[in-house]
Amino acid sequence: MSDVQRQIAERVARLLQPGEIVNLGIGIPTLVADLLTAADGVHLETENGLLGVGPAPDADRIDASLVNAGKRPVTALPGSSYFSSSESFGLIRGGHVTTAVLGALQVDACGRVANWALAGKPILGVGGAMDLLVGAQRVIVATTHTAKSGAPKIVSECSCPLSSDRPVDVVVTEAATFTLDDRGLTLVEVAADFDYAWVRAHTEAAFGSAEEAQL
Amino acid sequence: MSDVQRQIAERVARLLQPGEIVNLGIGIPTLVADLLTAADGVHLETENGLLGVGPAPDADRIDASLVNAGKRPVTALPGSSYFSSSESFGLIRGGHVTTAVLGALQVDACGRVANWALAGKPILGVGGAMDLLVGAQRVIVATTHTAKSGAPKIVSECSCPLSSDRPVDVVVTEAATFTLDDRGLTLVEVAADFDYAWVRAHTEAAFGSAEEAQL
Amino acid sequence: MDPLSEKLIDIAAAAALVRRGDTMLVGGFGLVGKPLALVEALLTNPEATQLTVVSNNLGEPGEGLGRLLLEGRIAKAIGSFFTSNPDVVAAHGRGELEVELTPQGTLAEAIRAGGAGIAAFYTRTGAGTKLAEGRETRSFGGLEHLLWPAIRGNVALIRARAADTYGNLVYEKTARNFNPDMATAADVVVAQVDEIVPVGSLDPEAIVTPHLLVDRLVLA
Amino acid sequence: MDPLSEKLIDIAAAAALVRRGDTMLVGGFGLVGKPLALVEALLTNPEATQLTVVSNNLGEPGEGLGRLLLEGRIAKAIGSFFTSNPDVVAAHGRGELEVELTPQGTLAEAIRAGGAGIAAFYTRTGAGTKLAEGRETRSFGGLEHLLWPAIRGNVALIRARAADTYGNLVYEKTARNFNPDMATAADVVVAQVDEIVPVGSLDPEAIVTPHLLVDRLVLA
Repeated sequence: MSDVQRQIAERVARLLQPGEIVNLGIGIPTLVADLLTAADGVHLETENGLLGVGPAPDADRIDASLVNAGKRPVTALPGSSYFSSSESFGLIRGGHVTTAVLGALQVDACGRVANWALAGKPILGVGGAMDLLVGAQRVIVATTHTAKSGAPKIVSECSCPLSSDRPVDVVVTEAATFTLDDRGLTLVEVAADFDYAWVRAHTEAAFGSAEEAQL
Repeated sequence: MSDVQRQIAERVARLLQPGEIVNLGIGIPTLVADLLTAADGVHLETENGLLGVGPAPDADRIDASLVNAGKRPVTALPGSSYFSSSESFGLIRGGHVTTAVLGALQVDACGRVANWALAGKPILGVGGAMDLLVGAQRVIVATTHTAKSGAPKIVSECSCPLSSDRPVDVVVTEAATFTLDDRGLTLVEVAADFDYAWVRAHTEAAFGSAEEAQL
Repeated sequence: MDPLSEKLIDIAAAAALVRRGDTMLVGGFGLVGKPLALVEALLTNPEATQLTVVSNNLGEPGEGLGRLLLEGRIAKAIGSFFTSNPDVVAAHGRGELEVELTPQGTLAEAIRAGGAGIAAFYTRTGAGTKLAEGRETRSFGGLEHLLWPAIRGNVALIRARAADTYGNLVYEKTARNFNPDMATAADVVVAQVDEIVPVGSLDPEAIVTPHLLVDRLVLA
Repeated sequence: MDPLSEKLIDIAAAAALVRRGDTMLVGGFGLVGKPLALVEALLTNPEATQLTVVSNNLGEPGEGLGRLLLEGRIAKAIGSFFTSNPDVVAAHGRGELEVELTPQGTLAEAIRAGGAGIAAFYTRTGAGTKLAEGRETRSFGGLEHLLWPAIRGNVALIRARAADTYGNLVYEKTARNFNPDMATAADVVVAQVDEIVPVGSLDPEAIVTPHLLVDRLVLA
């Protein structure tokens, strides 16, 4: 994992509370798993049918019947359980997952996320992201602050198709953490290596700031 | 069980084929269980969550956690399995039960059954009968030919509330067996102690007769 | 952190979770799989009143939910079969108890839907009967179906055979019935269990209710 | 009568159950829990063509359903994630493959509905997105929901770890996935299993798919 990815994953991990049921999406969110220990008391759930996801196995202990939603080998911790796809998504849509951590192509000013399809391309994959977006009690987006092109990913309006009409709750990048409420985005933290001006310059969407409120 | 009840149950048992999944309703249908042996190859299912219902246990072997839909103690045979109520009725509504045997207050000329409520009384119980009526591949009604009052139970139109808009497939009484198709009731068998005239006189609904067709 | 320290509570604390006017899901089929200790503990909580109870039956006369009924705690019952308790028939006759009769399979499906984020569903069951009166209908494949809304509760009282210390549950034979469905469909889920075993001692392939659904455990 | 004698068939007989134009449900998540032997046996049945395949994915390039696709047997795919197989993207681009993209949870729920006698259901998933286009919507609790119809197949090919001789099934870890749902939702259900054990040797509390759902068993 790159330094930027690790920084984002670390910031997300700090937001998780003991006892939470957490679903980690593909990409940066998956990296959060490696930062958690049993002492954190977080239970990882994967939508292909397992509660109690453990760390990746050693190469010689891979079980072909035990994978996560990214189809990567995982282990199962004591106290884990398996379920069918309809049961698994019943748990997700029914609000029984405390926190979903998802990647994003873009997030708009209302906190709506686009994370499944590029603008103008044929749409041939969606997976479980839409279910997690409507069902999880809290959704944290974990994403780089800008695309590889340098373009902002937190934008006024998404050019990529939206994944849900439900706004997410938190957006975490390597530079900043935003929360969302009815008024839209609020900047609540700027990372050590960045400053407000950098965040302002690299964020297209309007946002308020807890700091501003104090000024 | 009375002789009449036994006669009805015996006639129903003869209609069951090896390999069938059979649900037996409360009342006369339950008696069919006692007439089946392992050699019949019939699997009994009960909607409170068990496939593989066995005979009633001896009094000293009753298990309070093992009952049928009539809340009577039963046993579970080898190869049985348990399921939740939503799973059980998914199996029933989804067409996975081959035959349901149900009691009836009345059956109308189209084969629609009334078996849950008396005319003009408050309706406070329905149970699983309506689910079985829409879901079972075949429904056999097992009922006395007339009510205790002597009134016919196979009538032109039910005075009691209907349990479903789906016609049943077979009606078995102590006197006769009727089948149903788009043309309505057809008398296909008269029991040894009865004759066509008796059946005619005690059946209010119009019916055709396989015998008549041959005359 | 020992997860058990959070979930395991005594029966009085469990009873105190039910509040005036709550919709309460109660597992069991008749008295089989009924969380009787939890239900009867509600008698000691005067706030457990004006309840809407969702349960297949309302107990037997003077037992379980039947006792709550006799104490005037239940305002409305949603279930499939109330005729087996004459006290229910009588209370309804006196206008003291509202009853919403639901076919057994539709009851189970509506509770499952409530727990699975399904707002409503179309079922054949009940089409063309008195239970269809006032309900929206729609034809699928030429057959009339009823639209049925999901059911959820403020609290669910369920019964299981055993829990592990995380709260994973397994059941006992036909005492399973409505319990796993109700475990999904309430804001607070309390499970009465016969036994609590260490994490890791239940077969992960055989756990019926995963621990994320269970908020509180009572050993009784 | 030995029930096994009816249900156990060889793989060629299983492949022959699929007919031209069938809708075929295929279990598995990627290749995990995929009945690969059954799928690849279809290559020997020329009638297994013009298929509509309902499966979360369409295999990997040249493996499983991916092979059927390359042989031109699949006319339409209903599933949630096809981008992992570039052959699917290419076939769709050439207009040779119709694709109906369904969110993974909605796919699972629609199959369950198909097997449980639920004609259609309302879900929040997909509301306000491109997948809502052309779909009926309705508001519940102030939130837009999509009406989604049930899915059924002519045949389902599933994979389980073990069957008993009645056809009761248990699965292996996350290889369970769509298999139990698909076992409920097709006219003919064929299970590829690693092992067949005597009736009575599976725990009745741990059987996931009861035998009434399973029509044919293939040991492979």
